[in-house]
Amino acid sequence: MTTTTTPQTQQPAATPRVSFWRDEAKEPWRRNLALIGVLILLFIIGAVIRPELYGDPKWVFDNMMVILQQASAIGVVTVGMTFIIIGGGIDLSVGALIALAGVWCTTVATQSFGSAGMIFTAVAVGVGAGLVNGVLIAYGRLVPFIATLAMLVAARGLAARISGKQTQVSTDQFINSIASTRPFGIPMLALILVAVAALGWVLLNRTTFGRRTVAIGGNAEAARLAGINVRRHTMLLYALSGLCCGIAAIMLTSLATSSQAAAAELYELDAIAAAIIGGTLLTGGRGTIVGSMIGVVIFATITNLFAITNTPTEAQNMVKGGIIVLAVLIQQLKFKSVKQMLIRT
Amino acid sequence: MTTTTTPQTQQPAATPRVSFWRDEAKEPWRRNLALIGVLILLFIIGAVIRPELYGDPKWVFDNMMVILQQASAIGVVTVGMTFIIIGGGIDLSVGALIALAGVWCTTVATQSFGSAGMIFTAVAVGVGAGLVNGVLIAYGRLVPFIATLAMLVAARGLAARISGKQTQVSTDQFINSIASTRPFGIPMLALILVAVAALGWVLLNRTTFGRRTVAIGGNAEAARLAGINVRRHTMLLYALSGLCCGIAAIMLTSLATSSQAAAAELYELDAIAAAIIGGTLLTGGRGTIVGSMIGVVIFATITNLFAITNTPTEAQNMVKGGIIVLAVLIQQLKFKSVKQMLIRT
Amino acid sequence: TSNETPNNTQTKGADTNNPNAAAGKQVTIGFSAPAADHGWIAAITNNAKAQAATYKDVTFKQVEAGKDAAAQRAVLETLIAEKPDVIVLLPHDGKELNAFGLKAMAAGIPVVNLDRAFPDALAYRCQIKGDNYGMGVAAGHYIGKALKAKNIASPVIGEIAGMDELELTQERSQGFKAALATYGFTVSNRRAARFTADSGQAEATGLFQALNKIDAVWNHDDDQGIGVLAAMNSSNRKEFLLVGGAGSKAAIEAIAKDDSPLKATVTYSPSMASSAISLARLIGQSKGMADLVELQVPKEIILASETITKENASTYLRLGF
Amino acid sequence: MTNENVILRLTDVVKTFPGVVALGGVELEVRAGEVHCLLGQNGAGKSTLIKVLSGVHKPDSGTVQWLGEEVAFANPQAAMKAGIATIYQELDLVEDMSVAENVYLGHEPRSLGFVNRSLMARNTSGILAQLGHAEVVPTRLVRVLSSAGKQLVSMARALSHQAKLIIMDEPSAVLAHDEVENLFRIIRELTAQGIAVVYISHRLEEIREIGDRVTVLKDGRTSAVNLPARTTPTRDLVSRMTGRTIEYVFPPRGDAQPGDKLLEVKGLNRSGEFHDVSLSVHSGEIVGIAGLVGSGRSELLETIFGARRADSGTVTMNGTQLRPGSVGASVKAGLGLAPEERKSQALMLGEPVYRNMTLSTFADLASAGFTSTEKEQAAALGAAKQLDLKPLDVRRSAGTLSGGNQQKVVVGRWLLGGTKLLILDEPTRGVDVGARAELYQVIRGLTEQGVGVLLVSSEVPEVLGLADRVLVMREGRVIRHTAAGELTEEDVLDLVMAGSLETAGEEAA
Ligand SMILES: Nc1ncnc2c1ncn2[C@@H]1O[C@H](COP(=O)(O)OP(=O)(O)OP(=O)(O)O)[C@@H](O)[C@H]1O
Ligand SMILES: Nc1ncnc2c1ncn2[C@@H]1O[C@H](COP(=O)(O)OP(=O)(O)OP(=O)(O)O)[C@@H](O)[C@H]1O
Ligand SMILES: [Mg+2]
Ligand SMILES: [Mg+2]
Repeated sequence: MTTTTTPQTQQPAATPRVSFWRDEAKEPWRRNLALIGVLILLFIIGAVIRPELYGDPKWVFDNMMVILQQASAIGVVTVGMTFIIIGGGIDLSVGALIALAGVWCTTVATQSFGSAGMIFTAVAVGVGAGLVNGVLIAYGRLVPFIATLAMLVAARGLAARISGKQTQVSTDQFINSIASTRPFGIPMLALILVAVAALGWVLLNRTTFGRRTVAIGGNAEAARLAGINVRRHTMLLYALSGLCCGIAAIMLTSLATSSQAAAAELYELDAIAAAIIGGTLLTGGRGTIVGSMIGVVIFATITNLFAITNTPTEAQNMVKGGIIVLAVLIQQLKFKSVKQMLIRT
Repeated sequence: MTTTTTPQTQQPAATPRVSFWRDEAKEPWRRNLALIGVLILLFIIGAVIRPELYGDPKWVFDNMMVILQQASAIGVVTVGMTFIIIGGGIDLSVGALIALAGVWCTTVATQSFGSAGMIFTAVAVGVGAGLVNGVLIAYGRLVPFIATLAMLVAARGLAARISGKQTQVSTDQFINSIASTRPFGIPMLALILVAVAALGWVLLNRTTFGRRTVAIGGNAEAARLAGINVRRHTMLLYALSGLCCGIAAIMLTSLATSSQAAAAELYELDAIAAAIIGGTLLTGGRGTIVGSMIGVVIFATITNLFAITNTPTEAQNMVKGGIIVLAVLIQQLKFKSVKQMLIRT
Repeated sequence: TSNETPNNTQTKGADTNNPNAAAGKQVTIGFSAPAADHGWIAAITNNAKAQAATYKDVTFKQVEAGKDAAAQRAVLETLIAEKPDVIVLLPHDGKELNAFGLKAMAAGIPVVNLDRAFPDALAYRCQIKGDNYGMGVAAGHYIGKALKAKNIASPVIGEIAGMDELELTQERSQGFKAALATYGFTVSNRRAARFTADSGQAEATGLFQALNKIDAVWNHDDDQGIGVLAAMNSSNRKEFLLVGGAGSKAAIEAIAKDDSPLKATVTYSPSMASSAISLARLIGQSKGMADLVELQVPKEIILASETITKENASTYLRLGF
Repeated sequence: MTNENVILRLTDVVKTFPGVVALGGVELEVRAGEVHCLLGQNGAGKSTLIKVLSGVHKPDSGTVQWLGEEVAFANPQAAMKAGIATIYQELDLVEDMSVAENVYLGHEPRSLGFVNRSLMARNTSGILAQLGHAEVVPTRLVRVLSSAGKQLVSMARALSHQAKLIIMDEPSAVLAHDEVENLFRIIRELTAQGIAVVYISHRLEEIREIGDRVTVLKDGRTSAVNLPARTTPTRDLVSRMTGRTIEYVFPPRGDAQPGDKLLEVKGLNRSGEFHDVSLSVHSGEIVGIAGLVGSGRSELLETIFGARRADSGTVTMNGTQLRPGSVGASVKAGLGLAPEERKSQALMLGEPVYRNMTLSTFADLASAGFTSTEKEQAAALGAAKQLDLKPLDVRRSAGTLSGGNQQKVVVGRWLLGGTKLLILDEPTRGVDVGARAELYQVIRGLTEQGVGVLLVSSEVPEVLGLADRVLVMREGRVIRHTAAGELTEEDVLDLVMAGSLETAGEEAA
């Protein structure tokens, strides 16, 4: 690349070679790097407070696996949530859908159909409820916030009715064993999360479905004028989120060997927060699966750190609030362009 | 369309007289009418199920007053929330701020300063925490969702620490008596709500503060280029919301003659939902105080109806979800222009 | 009540006549209970702490449980790794944490299961719990007898329950219903609050709107009862008989004073946490309960729900929280 | 008239919006291989008409015949499938997607269900090369492109469909002189292949250069058809559009000497945007800045106004230095900016016109913090009349106005209140001929009241005709500074393109 600037005036779109630190297309990478910095910071804090634990490499590996395992269900939900938010929506019903799918698949009747029947039920309930959300939003033209809030309330009610407000114990050996299986020393649930996230990444970045999601969230009118069926796509997005809830319900049931109507409380807030911390724009059109996953892992690591350092609950809350603010601020302070980005949002 | 009417083709500029049902400036009125229709529907449902109660005019009046009283704290918060959302933001911390202001003003130390001291403390805590939100969002450039979520978590933690996780009983006679006072047969708390809402209405519709709020929510960049100090105003908006939380904290303390860290649970969702049902655009720039207040009253009426009809909890949830969807759908089905509005959002 | 740190706790200090009082082998007790967001749970944690502090031979190791069963499971994993002698555990949900109990027992750590029961007997060494069903029964009998005494044929009875999604709430309501049924009475209106004063106020207000005249109300929880009393004051409804639940100090005092409709409360005492610590110590030291013939601590202890009335309030004031 | 090569025929098309008859009976006939120009004032219904054509709006009545068959496109996709591609007036791109993704949005090449990204990039490169911009990288995000770059992407999208008819709604509005030449080259290539083009522009000279036939719309009805584009006298065209006979004239410059120095800019710098710019504006004077798109003029204006913070340099107003980076201080000092991007930078589309107009003055019209709707509406109505806003109803929401009328609202904002120095960035973009003349009158009238004006326009005749003094910018530097009378359009074009022409020559060699 020579120094002449002339072609720029002639050709307004010319690309000067830009460094990694200034290239706008690399901005998500830079954010993710900053988030990984936050993770390292959390690790260091842990190591300072409990050096005897963090000094043991086996424990450290083991602890990482525990973190991944604990992050798995919420992680799967966050994959769906990332799609929803990128597509310009919001889904407040995810926690309730997990609870509903969970109690539905652990009713005595369903359990009698065996593991496959349970998994099928959970997924079907999730997708079905997600479709209801999608139809209300895309065709009923409800604001996503209201439609999914209504679903939240209704699904928790239905879950309470189905479960008779009792915790339902899963007697299915296969389902219960998922959480305790550790192929190659890695928890099965963590592997499922990685698989779902990888599929999500491909879907978002390499398929028309993903590209259309970005287009609808970025400029719904442009997408419509370009011939995209915005309504149908929006509906499918909520079904996808419901699917993720169904999968997460199985994972959570396996972890707790049971389900209840009050399960997965406030998962919606955690999932949304993880996605936003991971760089997803709440107004739609921008976001990455990788960022969201790092966001989820940060939250799980914070919880883990609290357990390890035995922080009292009320202090946990205060510290957690601080860390959330810090994580976002760090991304901003380091990289000027990120800052500009946020002004505009 | 028949043969052309000359004046129209000649002067498209002239305003053809449009009926109330088609005039776009009257759209908020039409929405509010639809919402009042929903209220009447709820009343009819009640009258059908418990005719003996609804047949008694004294009881009906009394019950309306009770509904207003129960709606009062959340109503005050919703006034603040309406400003925030119109200004293009969101405040997830309102419930937590009520709890924080409530337990802070009912500590033994504060109660020793008497009623005025308690009221001052609650208001100061609310405004202070709101300012923190505002500074983080306006100057720290955090996304409102994240900043106020962090505040939610942190404020609940702080409230738990201050209260020692115990319910704190208010021994202040004046504060406790507010809720039981009924000048002219109207509950004091309802009067406070009406006063706050009226002030909010004036502030939004008749002052430069309100105009700036609408402008910033409608197009922040345009507001900035027109010379409005967008950052300072944004900060003030969150302080205003904090102020409303402080007032609501006093009201709730008076109602329950006590405070605790878990109080005002999920008020944020109710306030946001009431505002949206009342026609406030979640993306900012549009909304009315009257609509929000009707939204609040609808929610309180639903709760009241559940009590009167002895609906079990789980059925409550399902029905509530349905009513929320219905309320929004009714607004859309009746009035075509509303429909178009929502497509564009 | 005795004691320093968290004030207002229920403990039993060393009784010199008790052979178990003598200091024995040093015992480390791990303890976990859900995060306190209301009085009863806060009292549980405070009692456990205070009771442990009365023993010179006990090291108390509390871990915070976080906001749900999943979070509690995560901290318990770290607790096992630290190998305490005994674990006292009040789980978020007995069924959800059953697997943890099994794991700890398998690792050779005896578990004292506090209040919320593990369904699997292999998951605990000893279970000490309140009797939720019995609590409802006690409240039902008190109300039933009182109304029969007043000769009310078909009384209007209200119920303000706690968080409805918890099994314990369901059990309490079932007990209440069953006991009332023996008098031929039924609940006219049942509202579920959230164990907080503001929700208690809201639900009580709704109840008063629904029922023009009420003969008796059972409120499951004395903490939310603060709100119920506030609602009664502001809407001027005092025609009925109110029975509380759990047994808070304020409630017991009010009953003793007898100047409000609150005539009784049925206990569900957080003192069980203190007892659980005592039992854990004995298990850790392989001792039995001195008054029993058995050489070891029994497998299961269920507290009876007692009815506190004006007559016996003074004796119970000590156990109020 | 022969029917054989008529590919599109509209008969009596009517389309109404609540309170407005946007189209009140339109006829249009387009032949294969022609450039068919649509002329009409702001709000005449041009954009609405093409939205009907491209399936965005459904007509209330009337017929659309496409390739001899009556059609009713249910959605944009159907129109596209049938071979009608559209470049909309408001750029409809997704900012956070790449150039290639935007071009192929909705019809991505796929293999095995996955987007074939290399094929997509290759095809996009091909189309961009055909458009004369091979240097644009298909993987670049659209967000960072200039307006002209974005226009290019819209164009590439239209070309990526195998269209028989391409509709262009004011494509040249954001283009500079040389870019317009390039656009015309492409249009000629298209028509040579038998593709028809419907071309909308407010610049009559463009219509003369590229058009074949003209249809004129007035107040939602066809007022003239089948006019030859090259030969119909301007007077004729204008009178059919407006019902009056004004022409494209600039008001005469007053004799009055410019007054005191109002604005003084010294050594202003912002890295990567402009360098060492110094200029001054006196009261009663219009200073114009000419230059190519992307020469950094918008950034310069925004920096002077305080909307961006300068790296170095000072801005002085009336002798007092302005606080850098503070719009509020600038507005207080009497500056006003009508920005370039009306939708994203200037308008609250959901709010009524009068509130948009009083956005920077409502606080002054308020008493003790209480706003006055009456005063605001009266003030806004005055400005609206001055600018010939259509419809003349300041209570309508700004979003329902046509593009050109929205622009008038933006300019109108600074006619209210005590603006002493008005900064105008492309004030006539999308404004029709008649309104343009009125806008010029208004601007000139302001200077007679002592207001100074700093004007940026990509239309060189406008800068030369309106301004008293002219600055020419290239690559972020001021390269010429003289009185307007001393320059001709050719001089300016030579100046701004000199550098690039040289390099272009070198590259060709
Ligand atoms: N969505 C809408 N709602 C209400 N009125 C509308 C809407 N869209 C257009 N109009 C009205 O229809 C009329 C025609 O507008 P249109 O955009 O077609 O004009 P135009 O000829 O393209 O003008 P310009 O040259 O300014 O772009 C205008 O009066 C406009 O206000
Ligand atoms: N957000 C952005 N990010 C990166 N580059 C940008 C951005 N906005 C503008 N540019 C570049 O800055 C340069 C100056 O653009 P600018 O729009 O100021 O030119 P201009 O002279 O005002 O032209 P116009 O006539 O289009 O307004 C261009 O090369 C443009 O591509
Ligand atoms: Mg147009
Ligand atoms: Mg520009």
